[in-house]
Amino acid sequence: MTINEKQDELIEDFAFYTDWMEKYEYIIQLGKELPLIHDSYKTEEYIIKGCQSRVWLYPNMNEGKIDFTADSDAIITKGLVSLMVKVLSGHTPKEIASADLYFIDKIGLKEHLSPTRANGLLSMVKQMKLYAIALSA
Amino acid sequence: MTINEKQDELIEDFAFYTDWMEKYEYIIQLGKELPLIHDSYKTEEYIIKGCQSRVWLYPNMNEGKIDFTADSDAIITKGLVSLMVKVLSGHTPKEIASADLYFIDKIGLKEHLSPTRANGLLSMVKQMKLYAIALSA
Amino acid sequence: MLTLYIIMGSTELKKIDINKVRSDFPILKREVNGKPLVYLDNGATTQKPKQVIDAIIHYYEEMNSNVHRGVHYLSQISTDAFEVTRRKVKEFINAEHEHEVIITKGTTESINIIASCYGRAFIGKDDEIIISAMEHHSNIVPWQMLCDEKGCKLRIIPMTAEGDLDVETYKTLFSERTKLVSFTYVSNALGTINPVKEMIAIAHQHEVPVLLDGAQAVQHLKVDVQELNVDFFAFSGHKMYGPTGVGVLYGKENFLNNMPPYQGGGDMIKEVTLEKTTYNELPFKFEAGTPNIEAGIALANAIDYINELGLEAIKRHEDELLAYAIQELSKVKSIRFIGTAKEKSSVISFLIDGTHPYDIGVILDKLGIAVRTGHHCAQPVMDQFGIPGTVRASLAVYNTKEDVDVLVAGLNRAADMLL
Amino acid sequence: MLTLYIIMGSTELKKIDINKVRSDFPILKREVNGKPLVYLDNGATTQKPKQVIDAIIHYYEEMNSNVHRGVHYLSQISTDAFEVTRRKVKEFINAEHEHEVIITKGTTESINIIASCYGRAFIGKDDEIIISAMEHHSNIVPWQMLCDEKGCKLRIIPMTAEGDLDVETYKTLFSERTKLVSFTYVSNALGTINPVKEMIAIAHQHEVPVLLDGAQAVQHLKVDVQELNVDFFAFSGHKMYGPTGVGVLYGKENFLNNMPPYQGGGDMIKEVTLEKTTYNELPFKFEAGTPNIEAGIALANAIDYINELGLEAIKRHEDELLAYAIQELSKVKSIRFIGTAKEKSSVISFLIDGTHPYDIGVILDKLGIAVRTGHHCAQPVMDQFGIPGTVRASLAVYNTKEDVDVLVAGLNRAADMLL
Ligand SMILES: Cc1ncc(COP(=O)(O)O)c(C=O)c1O
Ligand SMILES: Cc1ncc(COP(=O)(O)O)c(C=O)c1O
Repeated sequence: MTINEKQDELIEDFAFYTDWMEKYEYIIQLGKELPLIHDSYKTEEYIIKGCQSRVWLYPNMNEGKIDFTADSDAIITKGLVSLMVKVLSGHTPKEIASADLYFIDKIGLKEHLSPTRANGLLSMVKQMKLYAIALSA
Repeated sequence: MTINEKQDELIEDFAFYTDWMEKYEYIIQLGKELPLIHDSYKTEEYIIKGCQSRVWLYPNMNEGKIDFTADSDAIITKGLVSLMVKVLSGHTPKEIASADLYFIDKIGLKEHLSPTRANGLLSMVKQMKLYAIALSA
Repeated sequence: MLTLYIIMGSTELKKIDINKVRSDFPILKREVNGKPLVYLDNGATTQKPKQVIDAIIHYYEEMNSNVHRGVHYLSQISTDAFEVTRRKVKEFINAEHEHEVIITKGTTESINIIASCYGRAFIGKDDEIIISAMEHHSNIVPWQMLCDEKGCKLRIIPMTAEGDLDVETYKTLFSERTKLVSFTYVSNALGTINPVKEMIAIAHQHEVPVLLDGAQAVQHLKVDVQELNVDFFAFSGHKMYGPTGVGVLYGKENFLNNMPPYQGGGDMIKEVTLEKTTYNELPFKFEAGTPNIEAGIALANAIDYINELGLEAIKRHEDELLAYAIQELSKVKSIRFIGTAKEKSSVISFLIDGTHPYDIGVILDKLGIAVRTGHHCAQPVMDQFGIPGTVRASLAVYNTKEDVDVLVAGLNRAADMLL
Repeated sequence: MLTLYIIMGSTELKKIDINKVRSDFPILKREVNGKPLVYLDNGATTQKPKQVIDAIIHYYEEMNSNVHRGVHYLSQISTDAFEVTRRKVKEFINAEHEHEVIITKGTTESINIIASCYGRAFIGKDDEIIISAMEHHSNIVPWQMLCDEKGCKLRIIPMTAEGDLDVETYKTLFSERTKLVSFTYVSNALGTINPVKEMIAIAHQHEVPVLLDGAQAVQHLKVDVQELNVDFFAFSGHKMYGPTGVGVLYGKENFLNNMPPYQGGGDMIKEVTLEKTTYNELPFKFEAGTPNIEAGIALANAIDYINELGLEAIKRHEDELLAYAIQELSKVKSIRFIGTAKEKSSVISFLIDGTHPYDIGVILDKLGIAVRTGHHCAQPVMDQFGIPGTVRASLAVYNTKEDVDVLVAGLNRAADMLL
C-alpha cells in the first residue's frame, strides 16, 4: 500500500468512532501494535522530548526502505506514534520525505500536531522526515 | 475672620459660578491677588515641585502669625495657591496646622488635591502645614 | 450550649453561596468536548468573575488613558483608579504604607526584581541565598542566574517524603554569608502550607531578610505582611480571580529605598538629562513605563470580590472540598498521592500507578475536566519523588463536590482504559 | 490621463470610513466635563476598538487558561491564540521567523531587555552606545543604568533646532568601541520621522547593531524589519489600538540566541535541577512566567484592525489631518510650534507664548479636549528648546477635522483667558 492508501484506510477506520472516548480507546489499542524499539536504542540519541511525554524513535534502513521502531512512556503518545509508524514504515526515504500527512487532520487529531502541544508529536513527525532526508542522501 | 469663616466665604463666592470656565476665570483672577514671594526666595529651598508646574512658597512669621507669600509659573496653579494663602495666611501656626480645608472639596476643586495631580497642590498644602508645625515648635 | 450556638451562628454567617458564586463566572457555563466544563486547574490560573470582566470593559469603554502624567480628565480618573488598587492591595496584605506596594507583571517579575535589585545592592561573591526544595521555577532560576553572575551560592532547605519542609535542617543552613532567604508560602505542586511565620522569625534571628512567594497563598488564606514580619512578598493577580499580566511586589520601605531601580524608563524618574538622571520615589521607582493599566485597575475588583466572599469563608469552603476530594479520590484504583503534608491548601497531586500523567490528562480533557499534568514548573520536586510529573487537581471557591465526583468518575474511566 | 485615473482609483480604494471607524470606539461617545470627548492624546495611548474589547471579553468568558503547559482544551486554545498573535506580529513587521518575536510588557521592557541582556553579553568598560537627543526616557535611562554598571559611555546624536537628527554628526560618532546604536523611529515629543533606513545602514558599515524604538511608528506607518535590516525593534500594544500591558521585542535570531535570558522562571527553561538549569529556545527563553495572556491574545485583534483599515489609508488620513491641523493652529494667537521637521508623523507640539502648558491643558480639559502637557518623558528635548514642556496634540485614525476645529476654538478661548 502507498502512504496515501494507508492514510485513507486509517481515515475509514476512525470514521467508525463518533465518540471521543472510543477514538482514544482505539488509539491506545494501536499503541500496543507499535513495533517496539530495541532497548539498546532507548538512549539520548534517539529521544524526542515533548513537554510531558518522551518518545524514542529508531529508523532502520532495509533494502532501500525505512522501518521505524519506537516507544513512548505515555500510552496515548505511543498510540499516536504507532499511527505515524504504520503510515510511514516500509517506504523509501523519498516517499517519506515528501509525504503529506493529511490523515491526522481528517481523523480529528490535528490538535496534537500544534507546536505547543505537550506530546512532542510534531517533533516526531519532523524527526521522521529528517531521518528520511538524511538516509536518502 | 477665622480660617473657617474664610472658607465659607469662598464657598459662597464659588457658588456663583455654575460653569467650569467661569470658575477657572475666577481662579485666574485670584491668582493675580496672590501676595508674591520676594525674588530672593525663589530658590531651591522654597520650591515645591509638581509634575508640571512649580510653586515657590515662603512663610513669614509676624507677631505669632504666619503670612505666606508665593508664586507659580502656571497661572491656574497660582490661582489655586492664592486660594490656600488667602485662607491660611494671618493665622497662628497652631490654627494652620490643625485646619481642616473642607472648602477645596466644596468648591469642586478636590480633583486638584489628588496625590497624583500634576500641579503639586497637595504637596503645597502639606508644606504649609509643615511650616506651621515647625514654626510652632 | 447557648454560647456554642452563638459561635456557630456567627461563623455560619459568611457561608459561600455556591450557586451565586458560580453564576458570577461566565466561563463555568461553557462546555468542553461536549461536556460541561469542570475546571480544576486553578493553581495555574483561576477563572474571572464578571465583576472583574466588567471592570475591564468599563475601563476601555469609559476611562482608558495613560496614567500618572496627564492633566486631562481621563488620565486623572485612570490614575486614581490605578492608585485605588494600590490602596486595596495595601489593605489586602496589611502593608504599612501604600508606597511599599509595587505593581508588577506577576510573581515571576516580582521575584526577579528582588534577585536583580536586592542582588545588585547586597549580594556578592561567595554570599549565600537559602531557598527550599519545593520552589516553583520562578523562585529557583532567578537565584541561579544571580549566582552565575555574582558567584554566590544556593543553600537548599530539604523536604521530607510527605512534602514538608525540614525546619530543623533549615536552622543549620545559616552562616555569616547568608544574605537572603526565599521560599514559598504554599507549594503549587504539593499544596503544602509552610510554617512561614516561624521560618521568617528564624531568618530574622540571623538578621537575614525573607522573600515569600505568595502566588498560591493570597487566594486561599489571609496574609498579613506585618504580622508575618516578612520583608518581601510576591503574588500574581491571575491566580486570585484577577486579570493576567499584573502582580504585586511588596517590600519593606527601607529595603526598597536602598535598592537600585529595576527597569529604566518613563515614570520611574524624577529628572532626566543626557548626563544624569535622578530616580523617582517609591513606588514609582520600580514601575518603569506604561503599566498594565487595565489589569492594574481591575485587580481592585478581584480583591473586592475576595473580600466580599471573605477569605475565611473561602478557606472553609475549600478545606471542606479538599477533605472530600481526598476521601473520594482515595477510592480510585492504584491512586498514589504525592504530597501529604500536615497543613495543605487546595492542591491535590497524584498518580495512577502504571499510567502516565499525560494519558490521564488527555482522557480527563475529553470528559470536560481540566487538570494540570506534568512537573508544574517544579522539576526538583518531581526529581525528589523520582517521577516525571503528577496529575494535579487544584481547587477554587467555585468548585463543588459535584466537580470532585466528576473527577473521580473520570479517573476511574481513565484507569479502566489505561490499565 | 487614463493612467492617472486608474492610479487615483486604486489609491482611493481604501479610504477611511471615518463614521464607521468612530463607531468602533465606544469611548468616543462619552462626554467629559459635559462636553463631547475630543481625544488628542494618542501619543500617550490610543483608544481601543470594540473588536479588541470583545476579544478580551471572549477570552475571559470562553477561553481563559494558563498557556504553554497544559494538556486540556482551554489551555490549548489559549496557547494557540497566543501563538497566533506571534504569527501576526511576525507578518505585521515582516520578521523572518516567528521565534524572533518576543512578547513583552511594552516598549520600555523591550528596550530594558536589550540593555540588560545584550549589555551583559557584549558591552564592557569604556565601550560606547549611541543614542539620540530626541529619545523618550525609556530609551535613555536603561542605557544610563547600563553605563553606571559597566562603565560604558553614551554618545549623543544631536538634534537641529527644527527637531531633525543631525545625520552628518551621527556618522562621526562611531569608534572602535561603539557596541550599539539605539534611537527612535518617530519622536513622541516632536513627531519627527527619522531617516532610519539610512541611519541603520551607517551603523552597519561600522558593524554595529541597531535597536529601533518603534513605539510611535507602528500605528502610523508600515514597518518592515527585514527591509530596514534593523537588528532589534521595540513597540507597545497600547499605542496601536491594543490592550495595555503588552508589547513586542523583535530581534534577529542570531543576536537573541547569543544573549543570556532576562528574567528567570516558568516557561523560559528547558530543564531545572537545583544544581543546573538549561534555558528554553526562542522565543520562550525571554518570556519567563505567566505572560499577559489576555492582552497577548487581543493584540492580534489590534493588528487585524489596523490591517483591515490598511496602514496606507491610515497614514493618508492622518497626514491630511496633520496638514489641516498645522494650517488651522497657525492662526491661533501667539502659537509657537516646537518641532518642525521635514518628515513628521501625527504629533503636534506647541506653546502659546506667555502661557504655561499646564494652564492650557487644564482649560482644554474643561472643554472636553484631552491633550498632553509637560515634558512627554523627553526632558532632554525640552532642555534643548529651553522650555519646561509643550502642549501636545497627537492624532489617531479616528480623529477628524472637527476635532481639530474644537481644539483651535479651545485654544483661542484659553489664550483669551490666560493672556
Ligand atoms: C518613543 C517612545 N518610546 C518609548 C515609549 C515607552 O512606551 P511604554 O510606556 O509603552 O513602555 C513611548 C511611550 O510612552 C514612546 O513614545
Ligand atoms: C508558587 C508559585 N510561584 C510562582 C509562580 C509564578 O507565577 P506567575 O507565572 O504568575 O509569574 C507560580 C505560578 O505559576 C506559583 O505557583
